[in-house]
Amino acid sequence: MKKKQKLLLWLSDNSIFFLLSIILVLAALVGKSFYTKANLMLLLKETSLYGIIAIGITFVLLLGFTDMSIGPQVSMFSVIAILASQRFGLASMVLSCVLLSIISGLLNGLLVSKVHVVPFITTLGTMTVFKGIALILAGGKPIASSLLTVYDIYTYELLGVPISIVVFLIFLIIAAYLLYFTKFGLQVYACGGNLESAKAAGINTDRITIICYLLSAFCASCAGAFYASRMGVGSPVLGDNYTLPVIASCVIGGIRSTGGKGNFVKTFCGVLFMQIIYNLMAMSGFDAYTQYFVIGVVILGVLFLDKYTEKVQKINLAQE
Amino acid sequence: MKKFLALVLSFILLLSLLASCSGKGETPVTKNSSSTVAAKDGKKTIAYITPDSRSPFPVKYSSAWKEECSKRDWEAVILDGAGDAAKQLSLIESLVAQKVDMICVTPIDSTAIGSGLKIAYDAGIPTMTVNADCDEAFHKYTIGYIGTPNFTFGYRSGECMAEALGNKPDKNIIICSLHDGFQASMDIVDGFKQAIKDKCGNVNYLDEQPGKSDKAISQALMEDWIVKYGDKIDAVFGADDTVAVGCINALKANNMLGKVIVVGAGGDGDGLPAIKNGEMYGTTYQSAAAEVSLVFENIELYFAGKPLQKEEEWKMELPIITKDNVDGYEPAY
Amino acid sequence: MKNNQYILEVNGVDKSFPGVKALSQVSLRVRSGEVMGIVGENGAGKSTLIKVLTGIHQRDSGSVRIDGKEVRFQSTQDALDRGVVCIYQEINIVPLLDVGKNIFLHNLPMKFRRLDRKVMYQKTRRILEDLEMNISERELAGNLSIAQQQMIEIARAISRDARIIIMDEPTSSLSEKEVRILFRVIRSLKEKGITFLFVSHKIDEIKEITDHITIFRDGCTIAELDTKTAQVDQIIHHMIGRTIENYYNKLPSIIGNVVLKVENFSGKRFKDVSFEVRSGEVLGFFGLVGAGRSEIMRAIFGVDPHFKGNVVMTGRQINIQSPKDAIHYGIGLVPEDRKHEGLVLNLSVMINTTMASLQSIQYMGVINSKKERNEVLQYKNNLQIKTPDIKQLVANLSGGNQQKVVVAKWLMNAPKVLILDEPTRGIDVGTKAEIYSLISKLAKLGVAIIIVSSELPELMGLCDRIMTVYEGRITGVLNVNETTDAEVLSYALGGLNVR
Amino acid sequence: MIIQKQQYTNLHADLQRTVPEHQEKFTFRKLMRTQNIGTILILVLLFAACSLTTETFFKFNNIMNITRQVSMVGIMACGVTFVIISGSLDLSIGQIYMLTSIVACKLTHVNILLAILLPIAAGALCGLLNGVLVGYFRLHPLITTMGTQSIFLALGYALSEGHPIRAAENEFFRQIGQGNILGCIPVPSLIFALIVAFTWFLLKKTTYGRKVYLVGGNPEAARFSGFSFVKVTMINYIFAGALAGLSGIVVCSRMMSGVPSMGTGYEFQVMTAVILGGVSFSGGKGSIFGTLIGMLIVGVLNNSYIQWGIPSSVQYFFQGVIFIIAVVLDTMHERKLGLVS
Repeated sequence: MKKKQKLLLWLSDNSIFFLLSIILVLAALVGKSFYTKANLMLLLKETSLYGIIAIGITFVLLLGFTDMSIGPQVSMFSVIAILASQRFGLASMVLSCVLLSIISGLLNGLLVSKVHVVPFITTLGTMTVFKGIALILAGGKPIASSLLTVYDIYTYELLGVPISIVVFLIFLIIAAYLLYFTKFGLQVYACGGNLESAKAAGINTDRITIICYLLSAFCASCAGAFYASRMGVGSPVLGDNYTLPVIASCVIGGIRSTGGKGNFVKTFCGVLFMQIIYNLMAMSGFDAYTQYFVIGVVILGVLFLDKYTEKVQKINLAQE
Repeated sequence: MKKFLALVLSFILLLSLLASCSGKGETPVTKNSSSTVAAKDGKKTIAYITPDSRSPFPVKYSSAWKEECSKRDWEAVILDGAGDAAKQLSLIESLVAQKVDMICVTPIDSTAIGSGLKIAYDAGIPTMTVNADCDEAFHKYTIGYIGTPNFTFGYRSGECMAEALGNKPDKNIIICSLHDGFQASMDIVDGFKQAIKDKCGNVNYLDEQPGKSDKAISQALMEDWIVKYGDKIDAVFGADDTVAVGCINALKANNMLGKVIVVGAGGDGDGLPAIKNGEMYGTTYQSAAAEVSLVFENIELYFAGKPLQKEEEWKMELPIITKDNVDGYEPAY
Repeated sequence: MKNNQYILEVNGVDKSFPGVKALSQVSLRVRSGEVMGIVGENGAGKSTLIKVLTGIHQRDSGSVRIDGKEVRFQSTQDALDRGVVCIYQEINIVPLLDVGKNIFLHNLPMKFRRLDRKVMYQKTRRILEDLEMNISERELAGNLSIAQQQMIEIARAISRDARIIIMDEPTSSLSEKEVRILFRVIRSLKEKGITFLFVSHKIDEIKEITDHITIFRDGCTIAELDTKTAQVDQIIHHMIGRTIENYYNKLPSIIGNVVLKVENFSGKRFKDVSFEVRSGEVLGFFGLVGAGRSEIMRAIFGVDPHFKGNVVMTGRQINIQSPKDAIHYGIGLVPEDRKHEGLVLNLSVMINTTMASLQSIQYMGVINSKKERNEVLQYKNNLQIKTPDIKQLVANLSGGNQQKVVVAKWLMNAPKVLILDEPTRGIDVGTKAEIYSLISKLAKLGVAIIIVSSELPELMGLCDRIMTVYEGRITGVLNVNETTDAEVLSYALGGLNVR
Repeated sequence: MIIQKQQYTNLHADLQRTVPEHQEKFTFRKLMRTQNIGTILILVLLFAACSLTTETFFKFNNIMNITRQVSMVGIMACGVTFVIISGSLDLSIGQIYMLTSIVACKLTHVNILLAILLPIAAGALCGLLNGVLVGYFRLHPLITTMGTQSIFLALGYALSEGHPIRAAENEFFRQIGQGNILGCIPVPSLIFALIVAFTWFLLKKTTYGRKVYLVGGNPEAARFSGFSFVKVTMINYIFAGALAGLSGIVVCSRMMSGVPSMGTGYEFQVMTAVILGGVSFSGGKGSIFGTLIGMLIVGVLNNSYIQWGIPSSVQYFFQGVIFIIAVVLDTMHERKLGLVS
């Protein structure tokens, strides 16, 4: 009996897996050419780009914080990448981004941890700042790269697997390792679960906070570089509409927005789920507004399911 | 333990997906095989990727697209770029995956679209840029371009403005552009400036701010400009009629309409009435329907295996609308 | 271990915050392996001293020596390194992590830079066995009882091989039985040479567990007494500077007719509860923590749902679906958890006081701020709520005063029945006395009062009747004048003869 | 037996030592203690800077322009203030505004009275949806309103088929957005002022406003005092929606047309204003006065861009920095006063 309950609990805790399987089945019925190699490949590539951003923000969400500035960071770094590539050649694209991501990460991290500004508010402010910087750097319009090799980064393939997917997987593994096997990971969970007691337990919560924001900035910068290399253009408005979808995918995946609960498998599944929805939308041939409608309804539906499973969980806990 | 199980599970899922894609699709089909695709049945699927279905012109464009398709009973697939250059790329890729017969796209960014066009080319699916063109570098991937470049579009409005200014230099002009960071907006403004430069010589631009194709915003801007520059302002250019009319509202409220020349672009249901009752001097008329039908003529030519029309053949004239000829036109959208 | 050697010496420590001088010339000396009791009213400087000792605050002057070596902690980490650990009143565990992780949060056993779960859980097992706790090391800490969670903290302290353990109000949320366990653990650790600073308001516990007692008042150490010789009233005298004549001053009150009658009431954690309270009567509910006492009250007040049974108020049956109804019928509940259920911490004293009785100070939904202000001021003066200004945030008040605000909130509502759930938890002796007298005065007024408490003396002192609750059932109804502590306890531990 | 209220109050009459209520004197220190002094200072500084550096700024009609320009977003901000104080969030407000303005435009062709009443109802309806989802079902506010946002967007398209909708000519209706009272005070500003006054009264002086604060500050404690989180949250969302509807009407009559593209990004403007007003997302803090200040800062900023001819790309940076400075000032100030628990 107890065992059964435990299982049920676990299942209800991981509702995203059901969602995923359901949508995969649906896809087979709806999407004419969903299960074609090309399409699945495309799906994975999309997932990988969004996923890289999601990995970063997951750290922040696990702390129970949020990062509204993630999208503008992506666009800012896409611009920086192009500028760098023109100045110092291809290699500097990723390099410069990663280096500069330290600054943006620190800005968020310090404001939240040391100045104690509410994370949502902080990042809402930095969001505007980053967008401004992007626009200033780009001179108000998308800037194209002069060298044609700029595409090479994105189109490069490792054993027939596009590099973006490889990078994404590597990030995923590293992140999962960090979270599951290292002290840092546990401390992140601790802070997310209850910041005060984590502090009392002698954890340097400020340090953890800053590191998490650095990680999210780092991932944003990598994504930015990839986008830049994919388009050969640095666009200062590219990421404006990425923030909320990415956060949504994480929450849908089962990262508890109040922190302390969730893992990267869930993040991955969440992002994959959303991407499948978008992909199906693209194939469905609905008009733009029908698509908006469907996506809105899907998001709400998923939230409902989460709520429901939460209830199941509570009941079980009560019974135990 | 369970967490680990989950880890393993999802990795299996992931690997299976990867495995199914390894080798990346089938071998590239050569271009002429598109005719064989055509041969498989008469019914063609023509896809169009909009720049952003949230603004009126693309919407008009897509509805025209649907009509043209239904005329030929072809299937129309209309996808929304949602103002995101990267999304346009992935849309192209997914269209490639669906193996449509032809992909037409209005690039949000002339360079960014390139890699997408290349992918379609490699997959042997013909692409065509409509309304706005991609960079020279990528022309080799497309079967051609039909449309009215934003630059020319702006240029025509510029000419209209110049005419209104009597081709005199040293006028004070204010520009109300569309969106920050979008190429289309920039091109229109650049075209406009170019025309003014050619016709009037050097003029003095007081200010240039984005109206975000939102009347409320452009009106607020104009109000501030009036306060700031007052009677200095000789003319205002709105990068589309919506913002132009926004500016007109502000001018009207400060009864400066007579003194300031306003020129818009697009010739939509806001602009034409304003011209009729003499509030707006003129605008450039861009007809979605005409352009789309032209596009489809060329698509047919392509499927018939004939070369597309040369630019000078289809050269779309962008009529300038002023009080004199306004009655001859229906609102473009 | 030489017993005359002092492990901790505090000499003439001063600490002042902008406006207040929290500590002045505080000194105390503790021998290793002894339990030093620290008592004093709230705001007497106990917690400040703790913060200084654990490195949260830095002292302005004076010296702190450990093993005769001068130390100055810059952070909690420093203190931990020197083996000084504090277990605070608020439980500091991470509910979403399991027991093992909670215990080893700070010094995780690593094996080549990887978290070594195997070792961690082994160690945890061992420690838990030492503490005679039979819980799984993989259980989520959130699912444990408060007492168990506290044990986890002690376990954490042990795992840090702490030498000085400071306990701030450790027993405030423990039931009698659990307190026993805690004390046994303390004694056994004492044998191992671990030193304790035991901060508490409960004099009897202090008497029982400590070797010496240091008494604080207004930021100074008033006296150090030897527990064996010290007398309770002597201690209290030192603490509050005045002697409280009869601690629970129970006033004779006229017990009228039945006000609240509950008939075979059943809910999630309790079954077939029936009792009645008369006007002017003080009814006590005694039982172990988690016996279902609070749950019963919550259900009566309409916070939790009840499955069956009915509530009769002054003769006519009422149906309470939500606290709103309860308030409407003139029932008030001073909840167990002040901070989360009683108060809105970051709002002002005034707003908190009037929040349950907005009806009385409004006209057509518009608040009469003058009236509000005056009423609140009245209560502030009457209940001696110590705050510079009624616009002050409740968060900045001491525990005792916060509790007074909660009480004031209900008094304003002129309740016929007032339920108090653990009314004196974590409150200093002085305020306790005030609240006690308040209660009996209310009774005298003719209010029917229900007190839920795990402090038997308190109930024996205040109540007319005591009901014992065991595993969600009423196991006994005892008349205070004809019963003994022992009898009540036996019923509370499940003795079964219900009248 | 009946117990007189007096008896409760005089319980402790015996040990009554009246604690002196310290005098409320107006001093500079007291001034510095007032909340969101940081934002007020910034507003004053901005204002002074503009007035001194440009001769065109400090003119009556320019100030009137500013008030008119902020009125539409400001009306929404007043509603959202309630939502955020009670601990929730509304990202869909911009789309509600768009949707209702389109509804208004369409209705002008039917009947002016309807065109004024129905959009407010429609806004309230949208608010109801949010309220039910967040309040009753306790869904996550950020994600939920993000979902409803795209739903409302879709509805906007469905209504307008993506084309601009023109309003029918009607002098009275035109007055709402374009008219002036006494020939100098714009009607939108007036409406905004009225709404500010009304909401301020609602929040500060009525029991409902009190409930909003209490529920936001600590839902559990509020429940123990007989207030329901669900009810308050739902009413808040409905109220915010209705106000969005009102500002939808104003903008419709100001522009005499509505486009589905116009709502986008407004939610951030609204939130900027409200946050500058000093709400904290932990709930229970904030005020209409603060929101007004925040709104004015935004307005003066936008005006100053033109006054100083700042290129648009720099504006974002500028605004972001100002925003962060203001917020940091507030936070530090509050910590100093011990207003944060």
